[in-house]
Amino acid sequence: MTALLAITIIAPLLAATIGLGVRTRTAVRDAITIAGLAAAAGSAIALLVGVAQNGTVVVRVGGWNPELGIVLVADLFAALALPVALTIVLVVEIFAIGQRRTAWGANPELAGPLLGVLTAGVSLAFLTGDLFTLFVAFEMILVSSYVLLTHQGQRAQIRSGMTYVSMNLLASTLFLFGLAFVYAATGTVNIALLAERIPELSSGVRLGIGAWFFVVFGTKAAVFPLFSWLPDSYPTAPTTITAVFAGLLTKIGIYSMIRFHTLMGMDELGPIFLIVAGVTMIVGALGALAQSNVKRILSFHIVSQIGYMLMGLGLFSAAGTTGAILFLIHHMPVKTVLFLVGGLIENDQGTSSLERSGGLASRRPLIAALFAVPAMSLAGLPPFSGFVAKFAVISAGIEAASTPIVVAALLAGALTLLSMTKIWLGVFWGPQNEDVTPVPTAVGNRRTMQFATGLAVAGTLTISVFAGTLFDLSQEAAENLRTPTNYIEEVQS
Amino acid sequence: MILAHSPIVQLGIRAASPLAIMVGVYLLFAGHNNPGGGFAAGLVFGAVVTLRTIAGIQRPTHAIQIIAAGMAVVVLTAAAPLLWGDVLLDQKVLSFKVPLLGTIKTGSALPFDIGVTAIVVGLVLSLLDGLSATSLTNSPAETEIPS
Amino acid sequence: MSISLLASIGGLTTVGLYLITARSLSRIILGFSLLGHAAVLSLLVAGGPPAAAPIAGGDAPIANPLPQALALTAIVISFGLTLFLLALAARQQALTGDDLVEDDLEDQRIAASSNEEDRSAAAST
Amino acid sequence: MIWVFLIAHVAGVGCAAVAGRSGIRTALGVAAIAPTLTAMWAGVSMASGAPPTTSTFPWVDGLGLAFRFRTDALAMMMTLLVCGIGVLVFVYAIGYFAPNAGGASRFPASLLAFSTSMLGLVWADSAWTLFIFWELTSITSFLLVGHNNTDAAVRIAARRALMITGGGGLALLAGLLLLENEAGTSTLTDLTPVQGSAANVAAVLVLIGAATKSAQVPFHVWLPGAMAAPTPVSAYLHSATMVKAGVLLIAVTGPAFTGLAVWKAVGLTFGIASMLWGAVGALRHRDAKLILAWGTVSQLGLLVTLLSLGTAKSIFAAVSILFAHALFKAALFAVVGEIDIRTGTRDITELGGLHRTMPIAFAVAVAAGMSMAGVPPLLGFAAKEAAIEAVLGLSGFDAVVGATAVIFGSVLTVAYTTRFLITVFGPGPTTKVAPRRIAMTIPAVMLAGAGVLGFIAMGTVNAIVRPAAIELNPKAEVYELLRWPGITTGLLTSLGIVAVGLALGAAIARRATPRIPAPVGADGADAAIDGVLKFAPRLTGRVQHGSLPVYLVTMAGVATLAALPLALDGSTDHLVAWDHPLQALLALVIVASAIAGAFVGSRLGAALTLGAIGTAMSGVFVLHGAPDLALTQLLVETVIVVGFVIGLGHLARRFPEVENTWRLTRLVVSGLGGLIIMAALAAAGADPSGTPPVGDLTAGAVEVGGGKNVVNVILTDLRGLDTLGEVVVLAVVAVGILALGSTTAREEVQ
Repeated sequence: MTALLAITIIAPLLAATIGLGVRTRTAVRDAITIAGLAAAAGSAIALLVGVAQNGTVVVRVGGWNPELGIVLVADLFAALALPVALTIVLVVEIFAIGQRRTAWGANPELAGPLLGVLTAGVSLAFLTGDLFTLFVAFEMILVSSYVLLTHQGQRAQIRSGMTYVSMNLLASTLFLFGLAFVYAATGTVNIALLAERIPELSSGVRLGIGAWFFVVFGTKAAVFPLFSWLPDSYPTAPTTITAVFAGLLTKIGIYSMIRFHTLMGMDELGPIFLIVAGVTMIVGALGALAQSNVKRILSFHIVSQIGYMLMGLGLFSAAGTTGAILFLIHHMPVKTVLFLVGGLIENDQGTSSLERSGGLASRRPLIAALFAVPAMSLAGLPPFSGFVAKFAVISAGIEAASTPIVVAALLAGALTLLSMTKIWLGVFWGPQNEDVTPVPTAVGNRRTMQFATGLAVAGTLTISVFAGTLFDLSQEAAENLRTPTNYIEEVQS
Repeated sequence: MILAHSPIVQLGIRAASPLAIMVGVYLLFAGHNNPGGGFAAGLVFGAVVTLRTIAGIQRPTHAIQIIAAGMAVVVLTAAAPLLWGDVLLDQKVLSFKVPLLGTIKTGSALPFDIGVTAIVVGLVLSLLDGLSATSLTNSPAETEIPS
Repeated sequence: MSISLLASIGGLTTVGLYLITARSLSRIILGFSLLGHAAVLSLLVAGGPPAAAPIAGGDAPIANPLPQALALTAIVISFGLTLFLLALAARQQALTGDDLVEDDLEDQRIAASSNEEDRSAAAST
Repeated sequence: MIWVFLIAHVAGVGCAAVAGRSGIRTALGVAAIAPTLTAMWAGVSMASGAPPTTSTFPWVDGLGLAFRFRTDALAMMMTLLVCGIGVLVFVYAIGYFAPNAGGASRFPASLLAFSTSMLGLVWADSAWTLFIFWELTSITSFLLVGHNNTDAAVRIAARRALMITGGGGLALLAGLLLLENEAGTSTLTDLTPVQGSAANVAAVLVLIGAATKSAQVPFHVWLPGAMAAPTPVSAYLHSATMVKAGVLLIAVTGPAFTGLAVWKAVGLTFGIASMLWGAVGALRHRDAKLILAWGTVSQLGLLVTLLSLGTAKSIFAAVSILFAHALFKAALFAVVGEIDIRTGTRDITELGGLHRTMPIAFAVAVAAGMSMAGVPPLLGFAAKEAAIEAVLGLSGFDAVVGATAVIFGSVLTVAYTTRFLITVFGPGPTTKVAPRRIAMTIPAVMLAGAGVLGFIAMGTVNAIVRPAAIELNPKAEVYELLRWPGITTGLLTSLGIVAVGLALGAAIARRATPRIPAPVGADGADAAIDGVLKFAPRLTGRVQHGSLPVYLVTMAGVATLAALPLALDGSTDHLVAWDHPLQALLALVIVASAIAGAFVGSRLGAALTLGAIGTAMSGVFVLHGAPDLALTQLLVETVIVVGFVIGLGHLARRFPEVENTWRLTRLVVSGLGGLIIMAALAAAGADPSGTPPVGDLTAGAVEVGGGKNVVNVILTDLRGLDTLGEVVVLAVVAVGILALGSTTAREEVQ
């Protein structure tokens, strides 16, 4: 079991290393990248099975006790999120192999290795039981995302890259300050020890630390008013890169928040979380409505949906946390698929602008179907996973009698539906725009890309079908997080 | 640039290089017991490379290969204990005698540090290459694009 | 805790924040360097008062080595990111001949379109 | 059994999509198979009196989400309608569409998908099962309404329908959640009366949900627009099935809510307003299809009124009318569709004399229209008679409001029916007609014939309707539909209604309808949607303005706020001026250099201040007992300064002059940020709740790590994972720098 944790980090890293070495030999590089990612994903699935049956797995890296060294902790929460995230990267890598070259054509050989590093960072972020290692994992993820976003050197990418890098760099600096606060106040950066020591602090220090990390993780998660980097940067990158970003990056932020703020017992911050959650979901959804480009609409929806996860967390109840976890699991693949479909649309008609597209449903019914399923899921329509997730969060809100946030959630749901309709009417219905001669933005094997997208859609459907099991697991994970003594004991034993 | 292709400067740098490299090697090996370590060593090597590049003695090439090699060493050192069933990054301490340096007690920390050094050197090389340091050393007449 | 160090942290942070909100990318890089210094100093300060260097075997009590290790990692990472920002600035300069941060065009288009509507609405009433 | 038929339906959707390759008619034929089988099963099991069954398929147990179905009398009656009429509509569509019509894969599959959703809805025994299929009917009907989506008006109509029913779905979601909380169950047949303020909110939300689906005023505005759909869709969705979903919802949640005053008040308001306004709409319009659509609004209003009254008899009447309405309204739509196809118009001012040229259609229209108007000898008469009896049997306020509204509404119904029949089929310029399409005629005849047959075989109808009503209210068992009620007040009232209505209808029919009435409400709904679409960029333009400095200032400001509780909690006992006098000096150098760096105008100067700060930092590190940090800091600083010089060497010596209108804001935010960081750090360290294990670290480093430099052992061993991550970051940075550089180099070559 313990080796599985290591493999999820080491395998993609090793694949990235070898991939970097052989980067010009396409077939070898792709094979190695796929193998590394598949090994990681496979281990993550095995880990989930193991953790679900036998409970938390703790690895003391280098054999040091938690007081001195770093521990990796695969509790149920981590074990749930990890396979979903890693499978997504694997699927996107398949799509990327199909999409051989983008219109700009620069440096496609770097994408695979960089994805490998990003994946290793994601695994580390999910598994680490150490706040400083979380910082390092964030940096691994971020730096690969910086390079992925900008390495083709287009003007729009550099412009958005500067926004993206600068905001995240400031957030990283704030993270370091936060670590200094935490270390000054408790003398440790181990999460389990922190869960023990932070509640003993005076309330001002405790809540200040909580609020500070809310800002740090909130920037990564793109909550209001710290989300501005996201809609500016995501649409400028090539499809495959945006798809991974969309699926994973913000979710790491929200994941860290769920872990940190529940384990540290920051319940008093609940009202602030809920206000931010409400504004985030509404502003994000309105932002989506304002856009006229598929990728930008989808980018703003990430923001909006983060609001739901934050709402689940902000309720600080067992049901709410469960909802947040379930929403997280559902949202990762759905968002990725939507961006992949966005890529298919773009490839087909040479643009993802609504004004310049139309009539795709009759011309490419497969793309329409591939879009419809995740879109309905995103809008929270039954019987898809998005419905279950939203249902869980809203019913937790009703249980907690938090009327304003429930109303906001319902309103945001309506706005989401409207903007999905906007895409549908603009891209799939209506007359085909005759002026536009499709200039594919990417060259490659359409079948491979469609296969990967189809695979991802099937994945989201699987999540819908097994929503019951996932809910039960999420519930157990939430209960674990809400009783920190379990976590503390497991790490220290 | 002032330094560019000046024979005296080149000579000076050529002469100083081995010395600086020895300092780097010392830092690398001493790091476990005294201030130093792989990162500092890498930066010292990097400084040598920088000077040599700016002086036009060498070109900053093979950055990616060096980085890939460094990463391979680091990752494999970290992962090796998994092969014999230990946890990630588990240490193996060895001690052996080396002429000149005396008894060296070291372990898997050493290859790990060597990998770090390689990556840092690679980074400096890529900085010189990517920011086209070489173009600074050329005289303006050579780089000027005819308009 | 030493007020001198706290003041250095405060000063570095203030100037750092001021610089990163500038338009010139070289200023922004400078700002992030200063912020990085401030963060590293914070980690060090958080670890306790000065003492002898943490080399085992001496008699004097040694300084807390952990924040030093953390600070070292932080220095290295912010070093790397500063270099990357430099490369971005160089690329921006190759593209535009300058290193000024540009505003997002699509955002401005949307803001402008809604302003236009306001104006036309005002004109029609 | 339920599962067999549901799966058959789902499989049918796939088969129909595939069969679309051989033309739309084949696909429609394939799609009709599953409904045929299901209708037959429903008929047989009702005839054989099979006992009701339930069937559950778990989904998300933790949330109470499950697929729970039941086959009680109400469900079976609805099955008969959904599948029976469904089959006829598929046949009708075979005639309606040209053999080479587009969307051959899309339309039949979507129609069957809708039928499947509707079936799930009527079988649902759990509020959540009902809700799931409820939403599915919204989606599938969106696809059907938007069938001819190259037309912009169609797209707008489809969007309007989806947004209104989808919005209602959200209200329903909240309402059902509250209901489940209050009632303690989501099983519909187990619902017991609920009380309290949450129950009242739930009641209103459920009614809003029902009103959006069943096109109740003011949510009715999507229904006339939905007539943009092909006529088979209108005949099926907008008369017989989907719009009945709301009515069904009110019926099945009634047992929980009937005791609440607000339920009755809101329900009656919706019902009566819709009944009357719908009838007025039907009298105003001149598009035959729209007349029927508005008539549907009116009829649904009647149903909601009767259900809201909540007596056993009114519920019985509602169920009866629901049954009769499905038959006659589908028949009328079928006729209008046939007229549309054969004459090329649906405008009643252009139509006339069709009784000669389209005799069968005329017969169907008369039979169905009379049923709608409640004229004997037709099923509609018996059902309407039950309604009149029900409202006349009320007492008090209910009686006044209920009876007046229902009677008045019925008069208007007779009137618009009369107007419809006279203007379309009566005297006038004889419209040219195309040949008959037999596939369209047969279903129409069968639907109208069912109304006649229902009157003759009243026993059979009673056997279907009565048990269904009993499911909703056990007291309904004393009632039945009568062919001849005897000379009662009810009958006399009915006769009076018919007489007045005929006269009114005939009078209005003679008046010309010169202009097309404005679509009151629909444009309002669209304006609301457009308003949101316009507001969105306005708000977004403010929030997401695309300027990095503003984003960063915002972020710094938010962080400052976040640290406030920390900073306010400070104690100063543990503070000393300096640990070493040199420290103070170095601090001074650092701060002074930093400030100089902020204001120096030349790039080289800025780089030099950076170097000075780095050196001073090294000094601080040395004082602090951190030689490793000092060494690293110096080396790093060198590389960065070199990088600065070579990277930005091409730039002008001085920073560009940039318009700087908000320097003060920046200064204030930065200053506060710096202060708060200081204060927060001081506060955090004031009273630590734990101590760092310095001794253990040292011992561990020497004994296990095998090194004396504890920091180095930590980096390579204890926290080797961090170092691993750190060097990976460096490697990626290097890759990124190379990639950016090579892009520039390539461009220069070009």
